[in-house]
Amino acid sequence: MAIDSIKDKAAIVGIGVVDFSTDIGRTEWYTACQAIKLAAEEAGVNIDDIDGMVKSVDDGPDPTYTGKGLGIDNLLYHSENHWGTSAMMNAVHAVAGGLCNYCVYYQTAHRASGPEKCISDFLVAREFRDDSLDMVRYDYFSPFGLIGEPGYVAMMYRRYMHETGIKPEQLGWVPIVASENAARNTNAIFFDKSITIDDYMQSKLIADPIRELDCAPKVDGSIAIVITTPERAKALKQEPVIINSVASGYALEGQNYTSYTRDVITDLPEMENMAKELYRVGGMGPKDIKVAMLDDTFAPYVPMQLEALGFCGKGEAPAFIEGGDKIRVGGQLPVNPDGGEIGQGRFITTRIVEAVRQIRGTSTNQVANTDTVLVASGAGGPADGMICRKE
Amino acid sequence: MVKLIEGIPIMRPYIDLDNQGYWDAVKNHKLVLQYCTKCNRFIHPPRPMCPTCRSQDTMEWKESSGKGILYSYVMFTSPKMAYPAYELPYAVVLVELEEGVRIVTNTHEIEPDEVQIGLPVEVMFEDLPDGQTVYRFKKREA
Amino acid sequence: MSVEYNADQKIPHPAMWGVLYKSSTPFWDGVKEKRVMLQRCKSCGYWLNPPRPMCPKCRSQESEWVAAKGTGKIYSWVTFNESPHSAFKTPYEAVLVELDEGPRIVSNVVGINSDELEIGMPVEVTFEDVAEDLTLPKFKKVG
Amino acid sequence: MFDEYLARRYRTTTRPKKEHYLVKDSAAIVGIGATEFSKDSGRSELQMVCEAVKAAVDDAGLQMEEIDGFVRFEMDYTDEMHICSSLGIPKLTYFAECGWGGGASCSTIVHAAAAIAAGVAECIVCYRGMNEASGRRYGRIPGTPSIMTAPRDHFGSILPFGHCTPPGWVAMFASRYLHEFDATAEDLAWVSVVCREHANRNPNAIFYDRPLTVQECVEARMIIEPLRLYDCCVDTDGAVAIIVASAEKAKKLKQKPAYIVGATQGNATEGELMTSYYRPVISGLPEAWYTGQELWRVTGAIPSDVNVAQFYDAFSPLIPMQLEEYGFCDRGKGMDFCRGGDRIRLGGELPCNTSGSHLSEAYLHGMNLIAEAVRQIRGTSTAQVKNAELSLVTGGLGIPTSAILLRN
Repeated sequence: MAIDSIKDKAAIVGIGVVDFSTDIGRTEWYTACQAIKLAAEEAGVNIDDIDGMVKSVDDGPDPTYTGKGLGIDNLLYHSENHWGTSAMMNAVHAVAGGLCNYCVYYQTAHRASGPEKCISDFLVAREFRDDSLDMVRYDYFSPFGLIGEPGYVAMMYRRYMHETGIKPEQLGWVPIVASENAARNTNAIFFDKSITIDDYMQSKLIADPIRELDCAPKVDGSIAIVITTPERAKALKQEPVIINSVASGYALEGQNYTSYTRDVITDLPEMENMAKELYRVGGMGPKDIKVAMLDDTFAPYVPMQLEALGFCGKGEAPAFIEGGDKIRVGGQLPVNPDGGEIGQGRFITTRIVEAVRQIRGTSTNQVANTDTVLVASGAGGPADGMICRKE
Repeated sequence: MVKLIEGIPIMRPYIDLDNQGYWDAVKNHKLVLQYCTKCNRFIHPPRPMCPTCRSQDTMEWKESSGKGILYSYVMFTSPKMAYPAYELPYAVVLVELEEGVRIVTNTHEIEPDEVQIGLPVEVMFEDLPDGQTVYRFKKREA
Repeated sequence: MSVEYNADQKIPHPAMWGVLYKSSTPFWDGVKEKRVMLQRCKSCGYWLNPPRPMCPKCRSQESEWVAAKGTGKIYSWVTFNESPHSAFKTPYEAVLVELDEGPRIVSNVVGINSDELEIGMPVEVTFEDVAEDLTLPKFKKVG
Repeated sequence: MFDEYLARRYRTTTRPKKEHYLVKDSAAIVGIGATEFSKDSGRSELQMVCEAVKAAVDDAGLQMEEIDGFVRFEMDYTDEMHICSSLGIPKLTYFAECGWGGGASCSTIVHAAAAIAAGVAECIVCYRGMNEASGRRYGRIPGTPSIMTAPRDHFGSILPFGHCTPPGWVAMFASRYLHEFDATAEDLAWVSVVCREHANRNPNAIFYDRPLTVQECVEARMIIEPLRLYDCCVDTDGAVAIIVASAEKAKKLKQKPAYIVGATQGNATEGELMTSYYRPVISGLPEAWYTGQELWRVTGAIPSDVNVAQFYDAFSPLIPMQLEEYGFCDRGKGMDFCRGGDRIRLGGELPCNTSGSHLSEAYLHGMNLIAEAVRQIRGTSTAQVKNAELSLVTGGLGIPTSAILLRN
């Protein structure tokens, strides 16, 4: 009875975006409810008909609490995934497999103003973790001051510079193009004009060789996405965005941002495995992709993803991004026309929202005739991605 | 009936923007409940959206009569499962207020064998030495 | 350069929650005795780095801890100009050292200027008592 | 208020069509593995999980390299990335995690079966490992080494009253249940006694060699009124791994497959972590009712078709409550169903918890119940139900829950 493939079995029918801010002045619970309401209204779905909810573990209140605000009874599917946007995959399985009708994927994170914005001095002990390697790893890093993601990524990027010869003058084009794109996007609050290569070179080396401009800034936001089957989508308000394929990938000896024990630490094998699966399921290849929404939480991952996802050959990425012409709107492969996370702040689901807008043709930085968009997340750890297309 | 053991702090409520009004009132010895003016309905615990009409701006804080009946209770008798700041035994009770919502609380001057489902109770407040205010429920005439 | 610490701040301790994790205890016990201990699969000799309860190659659960020679090469490094933790004075370097036995470990350098650092530079271990209850294996130039 | 509860909003008309439910029969449980169950394992949770996965892979007759997916408990401290690094699993195409403690037990199977039905993976491991007896009880309170990891809003509004542990949270609605249906401690004792009878046949059970009588139950130490010692599950160190594979693959493997007929989740409004006290009626488990309704709808089975059931029993009152919610008896009749034990013991109308379950075998957050349900299908249980065709397992209660129905 099983289906052979999840190809084209689900569609995105609504998006709800609460305006980004560096101090949103509300609780995450509040903005989670707000975003889901916006998404349901946009889609033309009655909130009572929502019967599935998925989210990332770290971002926002869980489905039960969110459902309590929304007054949603009888949720038939709920799931919390850890890595990137891999919750999307569960949403697709749930609607394609007949486990629920309308699944909402929501992400709520107030990273700029602080998610723990507790007014009282609530007494709470730190959670005790058992012997997982994850923690053992930090035991091995923290005493030496290797603390925080920019540092973890910098260790890998130093080696990447050494092995590929990529120069800061080349990598700088990732944040430059991000700033250009963000300047056109009103919800991208970090840039009102494009930066120059000089600005980039003068950006502070916070964890040398990682610069401040290589990192996505913290932001407060809340996004919800409604997913259902293409058949049900027909009766709804928006033009559906078909999910052609969705996949996740893992590779041996993986650790989040710190897979230092692999033979080679400067590629993204998780992303390569994910891409193989993504293209296989969807029956597409890198050449079919019109716009790429790549994980730019840290800039060095952009050239690495271009190679891992097959958009250029091994070792060609530094030249591919240099000057920015190939990755701009109008170029060979426009990357993150919304400004990405560098332009909008650290918020993974922005990529899905922009993918939807590009396909609907409603982006603030529209790429002409976009019919297929690839979304990738989880660079530097377990990866996931999807390809969506016009109906 | 709840007696505190000196030196062990009791846990404080987690207060955020969604429930601040509730706890601010407690500080002033008032029990307030979230109320949706559109649906004319009390809501508890406090939340950022009315689960019936789904508006986020129709809610206000309305003072409760503070009267209710004991709906269920838990008697803590074993140190293994109890919070160490309270002398054993202590009761945690679920009170159904006249407004139709229930709240979790402790009892005040009710003997353990008097703690029974259906007991009429009303709210009282106590300021603790550590500066926080808690609400508890005592017996009342039915 | 070497890492300098702010004296009034506590350096992150490997026993993050007050106890060491079972799998990394032999490593830190070894450090106290000024040795770099590595975990190796007893049946196939594969290095289990970071430590783990089973060999991913042959799936044996029998492992042994052996002392490394303590020499290796710089594999990569990071210079922190903005401190992620109050105990560390900036700038300082965290390095990834590839030991001659093969495994890579994160550490700091002692007496090597940041402009001298380069990938492939040979280094050897030295032990520094950074706090009353904490000794760290760090690396200096060979010779 | 009672009427509102009975008129719960479950509406079959707005659910996906039954024939769209692709999970049905497309996957099977092909391997089960566990460590020993003890009070002090002497090793890390990660190590125990690795042992359990290895045992399950061997049990199924698979190669480790064939594993391509993992589903974990959100509450589990070991993550799939590090298990793979230890086990040498080169590549995964699926990973997911399920929240809400024991409510996740059958959720893991829901996720695995859906992923397999969708064709993204072929062999998925679901696991749980915990040093619950010797290590970090998550039921402990702040100030002691560990805390309950609960969503903070709810946490903050009940803890100041000293209401801080799962037995207490459950006692609040359990005492309401016993009050509303006039049940006595003796009635409740039969649940624990029958589970113990089953454990006494199971050499892997922690209480294998310790018989229990009703008298001992009612005289046992009061933990939190109305829960006495034997009404609470047994704290355990251990790990369990379950392997779900596609039905096609299952045919080629070593064991008789336990086909997944249905796997569903349920979640009701006004829910909290075991403190859903604000609903009109709290003496029931609406999540379980929803889960059951959906399970019967998608599988086409009815309660009387079930030959053997493993009900999640962190506390004994949850069994009579579930008998009602899953439709094995009318509301308020769950206690009658259990009284005397004849209907729920081996040989009875619905043999329940045949391994001794959480109350007497081990408390592994429901995963040991799934293993037992599989053994019943294979015919290898120590309390084997003759010709068991349909085997039911349920997930943790008082929280969003889940259930699966397995068939021969």
